[in-house]
Amino acid sequence: MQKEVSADKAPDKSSPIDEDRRSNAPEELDITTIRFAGDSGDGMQLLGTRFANTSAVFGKDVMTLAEYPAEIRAPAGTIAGVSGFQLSMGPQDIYTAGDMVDVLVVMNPAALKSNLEHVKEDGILIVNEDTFTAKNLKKVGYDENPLENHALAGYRVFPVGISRLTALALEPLGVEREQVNKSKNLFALGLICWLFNMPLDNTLNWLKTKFGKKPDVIKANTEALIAGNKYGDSNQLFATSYVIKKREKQKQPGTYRYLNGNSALSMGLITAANRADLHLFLGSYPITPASDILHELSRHKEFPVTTFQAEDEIAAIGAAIGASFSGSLAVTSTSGPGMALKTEFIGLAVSIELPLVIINVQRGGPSTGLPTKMEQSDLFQALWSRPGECPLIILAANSPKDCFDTAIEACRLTLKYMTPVIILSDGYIANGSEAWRIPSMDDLPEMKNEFYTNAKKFHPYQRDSKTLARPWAIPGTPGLEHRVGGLEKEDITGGVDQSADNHAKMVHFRAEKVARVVADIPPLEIEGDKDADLLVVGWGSSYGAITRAVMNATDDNVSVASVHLRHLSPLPQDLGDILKRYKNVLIVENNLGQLWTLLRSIYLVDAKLLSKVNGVPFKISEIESKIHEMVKG
Amino acid sequence: MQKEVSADKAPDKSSPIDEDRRSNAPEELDITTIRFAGDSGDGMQLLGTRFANTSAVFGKDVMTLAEYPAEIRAPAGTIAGVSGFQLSMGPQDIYTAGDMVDVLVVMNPAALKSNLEHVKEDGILIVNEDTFTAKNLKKVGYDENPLENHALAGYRVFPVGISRLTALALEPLGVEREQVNKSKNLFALGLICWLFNMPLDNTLNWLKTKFGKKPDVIKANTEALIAGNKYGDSNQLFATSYVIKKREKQKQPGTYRYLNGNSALSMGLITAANRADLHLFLGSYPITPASDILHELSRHKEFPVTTFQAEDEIAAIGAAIGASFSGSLAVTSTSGPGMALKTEFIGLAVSIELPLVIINVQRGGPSTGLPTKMEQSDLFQALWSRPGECPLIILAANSPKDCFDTAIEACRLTLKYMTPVIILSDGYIANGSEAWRIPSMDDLPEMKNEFYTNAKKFHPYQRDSKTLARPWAIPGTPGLEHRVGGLEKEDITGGVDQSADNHAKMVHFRAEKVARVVADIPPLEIEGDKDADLLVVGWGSSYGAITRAVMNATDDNVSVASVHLRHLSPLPQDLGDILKRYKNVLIVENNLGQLWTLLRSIYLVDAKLLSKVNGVPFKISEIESKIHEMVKG
Amino acid sequence: MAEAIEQKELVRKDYVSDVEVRWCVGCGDYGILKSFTVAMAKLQLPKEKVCIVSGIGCSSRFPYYVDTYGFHSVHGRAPAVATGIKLTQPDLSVWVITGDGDALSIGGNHFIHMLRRNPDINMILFNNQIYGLTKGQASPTSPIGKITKSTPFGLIDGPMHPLPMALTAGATFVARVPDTDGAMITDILMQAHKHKGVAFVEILQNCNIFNDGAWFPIAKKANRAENSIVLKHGEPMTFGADNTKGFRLNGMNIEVVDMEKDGVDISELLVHDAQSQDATLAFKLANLAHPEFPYPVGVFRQVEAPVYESGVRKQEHEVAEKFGNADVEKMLHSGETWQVEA
Amino acid sequence: MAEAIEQKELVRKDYVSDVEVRWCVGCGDYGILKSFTVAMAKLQLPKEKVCIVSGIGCSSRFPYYVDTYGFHSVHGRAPAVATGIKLTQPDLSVWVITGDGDALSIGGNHFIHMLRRNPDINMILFNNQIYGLTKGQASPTSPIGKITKSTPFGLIDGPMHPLPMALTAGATFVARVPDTDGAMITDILMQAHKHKGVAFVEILQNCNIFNDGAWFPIAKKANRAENSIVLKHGEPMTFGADNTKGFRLNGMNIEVVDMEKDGVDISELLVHDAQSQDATLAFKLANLAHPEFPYPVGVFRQVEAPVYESGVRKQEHEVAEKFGNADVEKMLHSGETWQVEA
Ligand SMILES: Cc1ncc(C[n+]2csc(CCOP(=O)(O)OP(=O)(O)O)c2C)c(N)n1
Ligand SMILES: Cc1ncc(C[n+]2csc(CCOP(=O)(O)OP(=O)(O)O)c2C)c(N)n1
Ligand code: SF4
Ligand code: SF4
Ligand SMILES: [Mg+2]
Ligand SMILES: [Mg+2]
Repeated sequence: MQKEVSADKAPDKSSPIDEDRRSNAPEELDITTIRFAGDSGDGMQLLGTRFANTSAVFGKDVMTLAEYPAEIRAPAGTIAGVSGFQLSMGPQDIYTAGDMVDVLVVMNPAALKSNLEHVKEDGILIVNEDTFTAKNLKKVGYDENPLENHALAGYRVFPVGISRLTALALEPLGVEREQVNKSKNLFALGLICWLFNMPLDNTLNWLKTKFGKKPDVIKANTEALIAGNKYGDSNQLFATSYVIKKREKQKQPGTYRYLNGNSALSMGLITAANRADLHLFLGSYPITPASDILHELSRHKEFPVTTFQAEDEIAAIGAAIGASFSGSLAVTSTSGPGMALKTEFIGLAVSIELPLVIINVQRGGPSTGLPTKMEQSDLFQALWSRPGECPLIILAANSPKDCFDTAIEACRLTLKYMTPVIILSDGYIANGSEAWRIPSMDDLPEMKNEFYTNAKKFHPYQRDSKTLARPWAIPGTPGLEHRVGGLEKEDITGGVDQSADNHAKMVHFRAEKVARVVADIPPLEIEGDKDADLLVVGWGSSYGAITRAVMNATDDNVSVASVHLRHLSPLPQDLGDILKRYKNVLIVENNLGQLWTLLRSIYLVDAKLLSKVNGVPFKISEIESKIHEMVKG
Repeated sequence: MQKEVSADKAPDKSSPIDEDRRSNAPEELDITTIRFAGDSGDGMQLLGTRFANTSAVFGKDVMTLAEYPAEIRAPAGTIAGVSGFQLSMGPQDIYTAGDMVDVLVVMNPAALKSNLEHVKEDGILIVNEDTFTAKNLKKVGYDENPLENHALAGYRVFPVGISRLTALALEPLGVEREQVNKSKNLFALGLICWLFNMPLDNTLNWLKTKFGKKPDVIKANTEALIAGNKYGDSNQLFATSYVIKKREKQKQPGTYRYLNGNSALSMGLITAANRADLHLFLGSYPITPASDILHELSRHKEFPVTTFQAEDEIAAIGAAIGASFSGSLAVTSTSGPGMALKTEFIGLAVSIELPLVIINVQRGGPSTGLPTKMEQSDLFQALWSRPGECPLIILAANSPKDCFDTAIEACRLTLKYMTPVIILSDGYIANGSEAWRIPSMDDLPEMKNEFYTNAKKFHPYQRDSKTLARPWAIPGTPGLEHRVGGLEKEDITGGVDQSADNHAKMVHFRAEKVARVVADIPPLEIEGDKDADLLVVGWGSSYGAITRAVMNATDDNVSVASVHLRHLSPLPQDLGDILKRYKNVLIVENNLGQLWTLLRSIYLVDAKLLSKVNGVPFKISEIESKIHEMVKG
Repeated sequence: MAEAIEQKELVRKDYVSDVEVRWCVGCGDYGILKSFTVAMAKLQLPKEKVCIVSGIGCSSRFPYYVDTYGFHSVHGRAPAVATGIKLTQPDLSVWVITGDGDALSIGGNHFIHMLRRNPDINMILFNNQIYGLTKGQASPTSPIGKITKSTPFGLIDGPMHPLPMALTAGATFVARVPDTDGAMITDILMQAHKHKGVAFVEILQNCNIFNDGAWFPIAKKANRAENSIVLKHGEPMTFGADNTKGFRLNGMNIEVVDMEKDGVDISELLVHDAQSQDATLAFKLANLAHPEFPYPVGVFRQVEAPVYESGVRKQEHEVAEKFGNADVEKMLHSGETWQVEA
Repeated sequence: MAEAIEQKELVRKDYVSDVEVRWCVGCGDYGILKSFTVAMAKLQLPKEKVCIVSGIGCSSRFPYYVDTYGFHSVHGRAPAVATGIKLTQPDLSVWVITGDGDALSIGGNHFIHMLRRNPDINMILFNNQIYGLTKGQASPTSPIGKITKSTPFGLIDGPMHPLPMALTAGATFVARVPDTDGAMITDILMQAHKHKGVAFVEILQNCNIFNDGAWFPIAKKANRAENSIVLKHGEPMTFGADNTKGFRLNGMNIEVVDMEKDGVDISELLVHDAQSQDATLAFKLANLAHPEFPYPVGVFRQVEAPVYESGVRKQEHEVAEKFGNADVEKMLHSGETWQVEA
């Protein structure tokens, strides 16, 4: 309940954790959640990413969440303009970016105001006090300076003159004010690295690579970083520094990197194409939060990857379909509004039965909605947006690193079954990051592909008896000249056929082909107590929160199990049996109950729904309390 | 089993119904099904429409089904080029265009070949024998002339030299061969009118109105018509003529007309706009089978109706939304592929909460599919195609004339609840026709509308406490200047708001608003035996077949009930209770089970599905046998 | 519709909404917004009679900041929405605000179709040669070779030229203006408003975050005199600090002359004719590129042509006159009917 | 990809598929189909190297009837599909077949974007000024006042002009030809094929069912000499039964002269230059309308410009050269990594 005094005056009573332990030995922490928040222009995403990266390289488990406004830059100093970055780190088993925050670093009053609700009781607030001017305070409706009244009672507050101190540190360099401003975040990074006893070297290296051609910038940023670090070291503000505990379970040996979902997806696609020996083709149109897939793939033209920034989402998928017809491994990436526009062409892709990967990085809807927030509300759309009976394969990625595996699986299935695959990711895992063990090529599934070439017995719609896939016969192949199109096709020949029986047959073929993918789905893994009464079911990015909630409940001796679905169309074969084994089923979704609707219909299971539709991922605690409620109830 | 001889030789044994009754008194028939089939260029749709119209005007109940190829004109004489028109007529209670055909009129071998399967045992075949040339026979794979071998044993065959006789009749007029060709169908019409003792006057009148400025054409067609009629009269080919029985139940008094679903829809929209005192605005882009709505409304500019043929379906709905924003009663009409393109804008319409009627005349899918065939496979799309949680109102029309009422209901609900309404029609009822009692204006629901004008207490997203509708405040109104858009809006003010709690609130408001429409849905009417064990549930154009099947089963002492849904989102409040009352529930749909999925999920009812996805409406008998099967167990 | 109560004189501030502006500090959009509201005030347009429609992009946030009716629609489709509005209420002053991505990439088709129909709508394109809102990808007006987030090794696609495209589509008013010249923006927007028929205005706009300086050679105050040429109807085409340089026709080509150095009399210079029915001159001017030529700004074309919504309304009235006015009963009873007696 | 086995000479019939043609008897499409296959045979294109992509419409049924690879895609979007094909297999001969509704209404945007990128794709637009397949609604090329099913009281919307639009979008090869002149179609399609870069060909096509005779004044054999003018690169522009009439430049305008009557020497006539980088002349010619002028047909423009797919491939190779070839392991290990030992 104490208010922390400013650093200049050495405080009597200032240990953030324990008043008695004012030693140099850092205190050990388990899972710790840190949030950086500031103006859109304050470089919070970079600060957060760098710190997360450092922690990861330093062997910690990390998971992050990026939150930024829908505008490039909302008015400076306003609530709307606040950009936030949260990360959770710990010795092991980090499944989410954390619920409540242990340490909040804020660059201005707006960031404080809009983020305070996320901070734990007694949590640490590191505040750039220089921005708490009358004008800034007024902008966000603070009548008094919260650093000076009792508004922050209950937190451990550390006001730091970040702006002033950065300026001081850079004075000798004679850089412009703008650069000082841009380096503030590195000061903060230096400070927080000190607080958590993290090294600076990898950031120093990164600065050199990133600003290779701008030595002035490297210098300024380096100075700011070091100044922040020294500031922690050299004054009495923080009585204690921290270290994250050593891990107990040995992490799987190997080479690790830290990466976000969009990068993981992009690399998965390149890897799959490379293994299948196919040219990777991306047809895309920029849209938040999917654009980075376009950016990332554009950087890898050497594979070769062709990236086609089309005039709109319709042309993007159209070009991808053309590319697939002629033999590329074709992909199109977008988010909700763009998916809406692709609807007609997706129908064509299903009808012509060619491989195609369609990526939807979900954001908040409907309409333009919440472009920079996450949501899981496009499952219905993936399943059923097309006119006509138009089934396809749907996969959902469940974490940043899982995006890699999901991309590989999508490519594998689309090539094997010759039908489009939709990948559902979302804004949380697309921009969220975690550490990832780089797989060896041997760990990855086989991905062979051979174009059809046998002119003697070629029929464009003659199906493989097992997969029902039709042959992939590409232009340039002598003797296989044929026509495809969106009118109903005659079985086997692929000619136009509008007759009743043939249409019925083809409708059923297309449905059956997708249904047969169940053969490729491994048995579901049940986590927690298999013999519990309650089963929690989720899909997509809620994986971490559900898993952790089930672990926590188990630790509390509450008996609960969970399964998480990667395959949403078709559903795994064993799902029905599993659902039947549990007295209660709880479905957890960031929507109004889309998987819930699907499972109730198929399995006639009276599942309950934990729904959250506010643009923010589930907290572990939200799921935990629901579990407790249901187990008690 | 007799083969009918050609007309020139008076046959010994030629009564089509009863060998002994060779009198002039026509035989009485109950429900009779007739099908006309010929080349796309043979004018079969016109022939059928005229005959149906005549029967209707003559007081019979009639229902029709149009079947034509996806091409303007497939190669003459081929199976693909056959155009068909079927009608069922009877004294009363005609619910469908009929299952099997009593009388088939064919203009060429292709039409015979592709339609014979529809003809009842011992049915009548009237065949234009002039077209049964070696060349034409070969085109469709007839090795021998079926008129000359035993291929048609089991039918009562009447070969008529329709081409030759038409030419003969028109010879005195000296018209061109092309006109002879074009008048053939009128010869056939004259003949069939004779056969069923229908008058010619209304066709004669129609010819005059239709070809007002072309006296030659009137003359030629008139001659052909009369010649066909006389041909029936003056020779011994048909031993009997027929009349449809007198009706037993008195038909509701009033003025009647005959019309198809697209016309009925169009008139419903005009009527609704007129009653609400609103300018009707249609934004559309041509597409089969919806184009006629655009054509029909374009003919009624006087109301005023503004029809905007946009550059594509996206612009069509975009313009409609703009029109709605500024105070028109706005409508957009299309079919599956066009619906796909409208998806993004429909999301916007839901988000900005303005009135809008969206018409989807369903055809066979997926993709371009079967443009000229019917299907009910766009229900999922209507419900769930949009990204995000994006609920709206969905209605389905169940017969040609019901399209009128559905249009009125759609306009009423969209104005009352300020949210878009999707109307689902389909190719069967859009082009199918029946007799319709023209309602008096007093029969129609109230449809008042007042724009909001009170500048003192205006908040764009302040909701009516009952309907949750927001005010409709249109540009031009002083003091109500405000902005709308697709980003999430702040409750009450309508300003942009990306915050978590507000988004959750708005998502729930939008859902709740649609849910509240249940208050406007009248109790469901259960047909058949309310206390049966089996309930048949349907929606849309299967109404007639289901109703008739239930009637037939009841006549056979099979106990069965049915309900038919007009409101698909939200579902009627009493549906759940009704479903629970029946041991077995059967859902009948022209898709793979879309309503079935929905009802199973919501009500956890283990309903069975009768599915048909071949582009053709249900036959009464198909439903009947399923009922028998289920009742037997 | 309620009629406006007698208005007191409106000042610029009256057109400014209370929504906080959310563009980056230094963005060219600020100046355009200001000049726009100045134009509104100069025209004394009743606020309720103005409707601003936009797509999606930084530029498309514009309607929120103006205190009139506004519609932030979906990406690229503002022309369609605006057309629906204009057809319903022909007497509104309807403005489409759009960006180079919004208008020319995803919205290219609606753009040309609106222009060909010639409704009395004013379309203002903020051309910053980049996708601003999505943080810096190539747009259809980005130059070949441009390095952006989506073209890290340089753009390959040839650019689209908004002015020639607008002229070809049939725009009856076509203008261009740099974002640095507020007075000229106001003036041209006022002309656009007064023009009966569709008006297309391209504003060369600076995105100082993702494409800073793209137009500086032309639009920076210090460069304007030498690197741009202001077109004025009926006047000879001159430019340069002292207006001593100009355009002369040579065969079918335009050439730059220095009147002093080349000894050319002003009478030999091309005289701008924005009102000629033949669009050749406007088209040629619209195709001139910097640095080969000073970049033309001002009004390229302004011609009379039938206005779309007037034609639509006229036809509706004519039909009503010819076939009788709205009568639902009559419509329902048209065609063949029959009576069933009680 | 398997290489073609040594081919025997191909004849026209080899390019005809066994699918029955489903156009109305008398439709202009038949002639175009024939001339197309003649061109194929003259060019001796290996059948497997040809890919025809279409949208939806009567015209878009075309691919079914040619025995090469074919793709009947969705309405208006064939250019996108074709671009994807060309980017994957640059050495295919890719043809887009489209109608006036398909290319200019719903597909207008893809049309102009394909042209601006300049891939080596040939686009043939069958312009019958009507929607054929949907049975007779107005199209963007239907003239004002036209009565159609969707405009029973006459069309109000101003038309789109395909050739000026193609030129403005940046097409490097632009031509027009009537459906009645089979030899000319074949010739121009062959030129289109040989042109490196995008080729746009408008064919004036008769829809004898819903818009019979729309082009008769220009395209009927008897009218061609007087009412059309055949453009030939490097030759003076003459027309008329005896080629005694021609075009002369007057200021920036084109005027018709009768060499005999007006006493004009052939040397005074405009000489066609399809290869000039400046598109003014092509643009002016493309804007000439019948009956004020004879309608120009032939090749309006043919210029060299960087080909899209070549640029794309070149960049891919350059990147590979600069940064090393495809190495998945290397990519996965790029950036900061760390080791966890066993
Ligand atoms: C259907 C759809 N696709 C993509 C986007 C993402 N998006 C928003 S604005 C924009 C481009 C903005 O560029 P421009 O129109 O030039 O406007 P600026 O931001 O530069 O003013 C894109 C691609 C979207 N909102 N909707
Ligand atoms: C998305 C979509 N909208 C509408 C249609 C219906 N449609 C098919 S072809 C066509 C227009 C055909 O006109 P055009 O391109 O001129 O070709 P033509 O038939 O005249 O050769 C239309 C509107 C469709 N198939 N798909
Ligand atoms: S990103 Fe560019 S265009 Fe957008 S607001 Fe910032 S400076 Fe302006
Ligand atoms: S409708 Fe017209 S364009 Fe189509 S096939 Fe028939 S004649 Fe040809
Ligand atoms: Mg831009
Ligand atoms: Mg056409």
